[in-house]
Amino acid sequence: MSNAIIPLLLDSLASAALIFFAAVGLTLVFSVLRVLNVAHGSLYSIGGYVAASVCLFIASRQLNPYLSFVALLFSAVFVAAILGPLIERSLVRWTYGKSEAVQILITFGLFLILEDLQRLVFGVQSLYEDSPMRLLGTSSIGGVVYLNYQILLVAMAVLVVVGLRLLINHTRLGRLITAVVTDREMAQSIGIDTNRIFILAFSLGVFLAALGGALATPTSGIAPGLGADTMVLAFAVAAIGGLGQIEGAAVASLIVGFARVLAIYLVPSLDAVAPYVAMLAVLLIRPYGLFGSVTARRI
Amino acid sequence: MSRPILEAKNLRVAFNGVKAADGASIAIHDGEFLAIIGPNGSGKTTLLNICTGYIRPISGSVLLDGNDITRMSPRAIARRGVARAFQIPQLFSAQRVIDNMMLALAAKDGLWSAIRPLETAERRDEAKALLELVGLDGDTDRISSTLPEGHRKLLDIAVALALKPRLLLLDEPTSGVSALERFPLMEALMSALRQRRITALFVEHDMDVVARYASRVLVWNAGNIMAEGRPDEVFGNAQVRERVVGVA
Amino acid sequence: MRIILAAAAVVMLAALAFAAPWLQFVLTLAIAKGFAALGVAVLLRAGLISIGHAMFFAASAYGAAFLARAGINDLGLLLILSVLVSALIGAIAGSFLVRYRAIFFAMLNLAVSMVFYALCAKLYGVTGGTDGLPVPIPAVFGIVFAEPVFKSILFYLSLMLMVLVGLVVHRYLDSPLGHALSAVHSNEIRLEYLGIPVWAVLLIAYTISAALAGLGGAIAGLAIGRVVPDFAFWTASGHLVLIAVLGGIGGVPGAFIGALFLELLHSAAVTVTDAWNLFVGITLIVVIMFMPQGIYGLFERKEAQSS
Amino acid sequence: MAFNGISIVFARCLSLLQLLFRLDRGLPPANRRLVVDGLAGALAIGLVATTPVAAQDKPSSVGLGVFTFTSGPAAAYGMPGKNAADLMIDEINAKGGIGGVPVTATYVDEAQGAQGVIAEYRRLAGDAKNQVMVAALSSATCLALAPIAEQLEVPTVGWNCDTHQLLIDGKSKYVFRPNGNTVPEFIAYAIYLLDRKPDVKTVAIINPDYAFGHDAAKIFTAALKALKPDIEIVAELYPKLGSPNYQTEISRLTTARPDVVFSNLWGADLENFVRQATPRGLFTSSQVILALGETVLQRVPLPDGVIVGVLGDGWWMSPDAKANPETVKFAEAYKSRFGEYPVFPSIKMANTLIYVKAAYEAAMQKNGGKWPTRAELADAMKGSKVATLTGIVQTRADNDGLVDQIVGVTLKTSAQPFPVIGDMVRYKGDSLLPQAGQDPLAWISTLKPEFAKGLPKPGSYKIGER
Repeated sequence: MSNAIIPLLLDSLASAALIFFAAVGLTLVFSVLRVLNVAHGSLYSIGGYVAASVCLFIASRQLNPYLSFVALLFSAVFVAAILGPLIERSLVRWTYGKSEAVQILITFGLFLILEDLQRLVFGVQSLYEDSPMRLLGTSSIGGVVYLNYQILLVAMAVLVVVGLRLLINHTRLGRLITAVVTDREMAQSIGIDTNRIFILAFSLGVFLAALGGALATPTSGIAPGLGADTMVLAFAVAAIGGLGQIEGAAVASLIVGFARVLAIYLVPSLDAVAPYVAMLAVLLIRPYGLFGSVTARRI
Repeated sequence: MSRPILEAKNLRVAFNGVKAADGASIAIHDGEFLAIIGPNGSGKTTLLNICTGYIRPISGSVLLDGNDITRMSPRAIARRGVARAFQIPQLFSAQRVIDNMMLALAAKDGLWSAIRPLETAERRDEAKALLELVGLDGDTDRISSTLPEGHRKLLDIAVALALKPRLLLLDEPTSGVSALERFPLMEALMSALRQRRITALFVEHDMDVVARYASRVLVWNAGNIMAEGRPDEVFGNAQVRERVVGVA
Repeated sequence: MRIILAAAAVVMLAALAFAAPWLQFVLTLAIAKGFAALGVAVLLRAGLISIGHAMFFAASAYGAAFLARAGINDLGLLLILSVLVSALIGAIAGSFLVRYRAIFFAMLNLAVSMVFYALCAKLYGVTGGTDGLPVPIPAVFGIVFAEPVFKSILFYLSLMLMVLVGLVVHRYLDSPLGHALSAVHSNEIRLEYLGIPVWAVLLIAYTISAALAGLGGAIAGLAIGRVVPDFAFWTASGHLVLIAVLGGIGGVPGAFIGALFLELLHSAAVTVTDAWNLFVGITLIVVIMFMPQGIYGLFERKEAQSS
Repeated sequence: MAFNGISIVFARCLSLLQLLFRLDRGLPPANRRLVVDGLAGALAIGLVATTPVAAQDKPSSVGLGVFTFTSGPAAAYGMPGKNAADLMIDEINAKGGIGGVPVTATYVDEAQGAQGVIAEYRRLAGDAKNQVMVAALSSATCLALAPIAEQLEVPTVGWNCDTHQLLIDGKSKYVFRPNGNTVPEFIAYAIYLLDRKPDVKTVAIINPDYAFGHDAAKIFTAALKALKPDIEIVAELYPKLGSPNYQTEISRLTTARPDVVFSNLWGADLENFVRQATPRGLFTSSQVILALGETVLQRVPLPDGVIVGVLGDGWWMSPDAKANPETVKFAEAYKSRFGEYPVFPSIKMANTLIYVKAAYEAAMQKNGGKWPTRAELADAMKGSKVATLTGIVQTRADNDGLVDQIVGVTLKTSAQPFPVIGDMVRYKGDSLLPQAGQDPLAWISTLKPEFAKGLPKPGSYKIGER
């Protein structure tokens, strides 16, 4: 088993990177809007569908295959630019300040709508387009051949963590977001256009979800049902890290990735159980997650 | 003097470095109407929170009938006969006024029946009687969130009374109640307390109310007791006049 | 008036199944889901949203499958025992879950149910994995009936249980415990200060709601003849909440009305398009935004106006 | 008349309601036709429920409920089956249908989960027109439907349904499988592997996590251990059916360094696995067996030397198939209509429809030309021997089918742009199956290494032999 330690760690990283994008988007939206978006997984799969469709188009027209890398990124931007403001303005905004039950149900309704829209737009057969993965080739690490694309995914995940941190700590938009997160009324009273911040933050969350879906397509197939599976996994990660915690989502992705990979290496029959056991264990001890905090009620 | 019902000893508690109690001790005896006055933010509500188990002091202890209740939950303390009315009324706002009352009555004796209805003729009569006492008998079937603030306050007190407590803690019972209704309310309340042999501790800002109804007054300032005694004694204290009464 | 309406509805259901026997299966499932949605609605009264109640639905159906395998072959016994199984699981899970509120309660229910789902799906040797387990046809008072007869018995039994259990739950919600449950939603601090143990009030409610979901699950398992892990998937839990909210959580009939309403909606949607989820989603959003009392609320309001 | 009209409308309304209640992930039925077909059926049920199905007049059409995956990852396997059904039914109807009655099919999507499938089955069975069900693809669906088929007494023919658990109790009256089952299918791979690579020591398995995957692993392992006791299973992975990503599993398989990787993944899962495993060198570091590999030959580039087969004899390019003009015609028609050649699920479906048609004809011959009842159809299927597009299917007393098993390795040829199967062997159907009623795993464990000696060898199945 000792020869498996390096692959085990690398696989955990790769597995963590795959789920991180969806989870960090979910957590970001929650931290700014205080809304748990149950339809987040669908945005992930829509990102995947759009990216795969565009890449398949590129392949079918025999265009420069490197264009497909651009297409992956562009698909996520495209999805975010259209669906982000649309969903925020039409549905999510209505739920601000309402109870969690209402927020969960409204976004669950959205989830049902988006799942069917995907079927109508992209069909029900599974899609697969792996040209970006093949272009990058492979590397042999610790006796196991890995796709360079997997390494790229890990790098992208790190980039997103760093990028989000820089955005929040060192830009004007970031400071505005922080102000809104800290005290919404106060932010409003000093003249911050909170509606604009909400649209931007929600769209950023959509972008991250769609990016996750788009980046996953070259190494995984897309089929109906992906959104539901992704949702609950992203949710597990976000909850473990603490809803609203960006670094928490990163660490939690690693935990979930590691738990799942460890299960596949040691007790393969428990691979699908591992992420949820991790979630349950963390939540029972710290219901607000590893990095989250809870504010006491005042009379 | 009789044995104290409730005794708080050497309380220390602080929020974010601000001391709400700094080694103070108080006691309330059977049959007393103890008023606590003091400037805003001096920790009067915190004192009630400690006495009812809502928060725990850094050090010190709270005794009920000589038994330590410092680490007990508000629920356990309530079940030992201590009821509380709040500065901001704590009601079941989606429920009717009468249901608020009947649930309080049921909490005292009949909560664990899952099959028999909450509303019984007996409970309804008892609830009505208490509502009449505070002057809410015209509002029994209103949803409590639709009551005006002053009436919500009255309902909150009636709910506390429904628990048939031995000791009632009232947090500014007359705030939010219109000046016209203030004294009739206090009269009704005092007669109910006397009739039901309820000891009461109340935090109050209205010095006229304090002067008229308190059997003893305690001046709370910056986590310490500044003065203590009969109303006329305390209001005679120059320091109190300047620092507390003037402010209030 | 309300009683007459309810009685008429029950008679209509019975007649409907008699006129179109194949509809029996659908109606049986509708009632089964109605029970589970009622369980969810009980908790919603306390402001607690559980995205995990399909777990109890599934647990009871699995319970029936295991009990049948263990040789228990009587409909009544199977129903009672499998409901007890889910109530027991509900009591155990509830004893730590009811400490949490709002989003944390929702998350933990989801987490527990997903662990359950994953275990059912992955423990192939025990649960049959994603293939699930068969729930064979049990005897009724010692008599083994042919399949169609048994399904009719099951349907009319479910209908009867709907009325009986509905009445019991109605009484429960009107009892001090039931009022205390709604009070959790409006003011927990006051409840504490009334000396009411919120924890116990919620645990009882949680156990009742698990038992209700379990009753639904057992009926569904027997009607379908098979239990699969998908019974417990999170979207199934979401659908239960959806039914409860569509129907209106204000009264016991809401859950069953919600189920019926979904049927009608589907019949309308399916003639136009395959995408009935789209319609369900839109309807859910519209109901929440514009009819916060659910469909049952419409009846209630009408009655208030006419009286 | 007016009453009739009203009841039709009423029945239509009702029939629409019934798809609603399902606790699965809410996949809607993929086919609207299914609903429309249900309308007429719904009314009929009301009538049929009171009148027992007796010897009947010829109906206006022969209805078939056809269950397959038309959405989701499994549709990559299910759609070729549906395509073949469409084509075969057209061919049957072009020749006058069955006994002069045209055939129509109602397709049910198995992706909606057990609950929805069962509801559909009940609805279709309620319509007297649908005398036979062609159900189903997935072993899970078949296991769920079998008891209902027996209860409702509807002849139900598994067109794919490999799991040996389906008919193991030998009591089945109405459930038939004119196919091989998992026992001969996976023993065949063990024998072929040991013939080709006698010095195999370590084997890793990656199968889908349900009856089909677990059964196959058990049978393949048991057969290997019986025939070569020193073989070691170094890893057994069961990813969930429909998993999109196998990267971790591939790493795990690689680190185990097995001589052989065996898999019966199928549908889009198999495509995904192959696409992800190929660049990561799994096919070069281990001998890979893809039990359902033939289905992806035309879609993903498989390297040479992968052991693949067709779980039966249904390869459109086998020597027997090439020798049958019907088969050649079918394959070409399929290619021109659907853009690729039939894969073995297509052939399985086509063969199943031939089997059903044969049952109708045999039943009518037996009862003197009257239209057969369901019971008569089931009777006709029992013990039947039917010539299919690719061989002969014989139905045993336990309703299980005997078909030959073809196994080979991938091979690039100049004739086709995709790899074909070379170095083939064709095992006789009855040579790899225990007697009816015998516990298959117990039987496998009694096998001795000598067992394989009497069987044909790789490369023995060539054009002009047999």
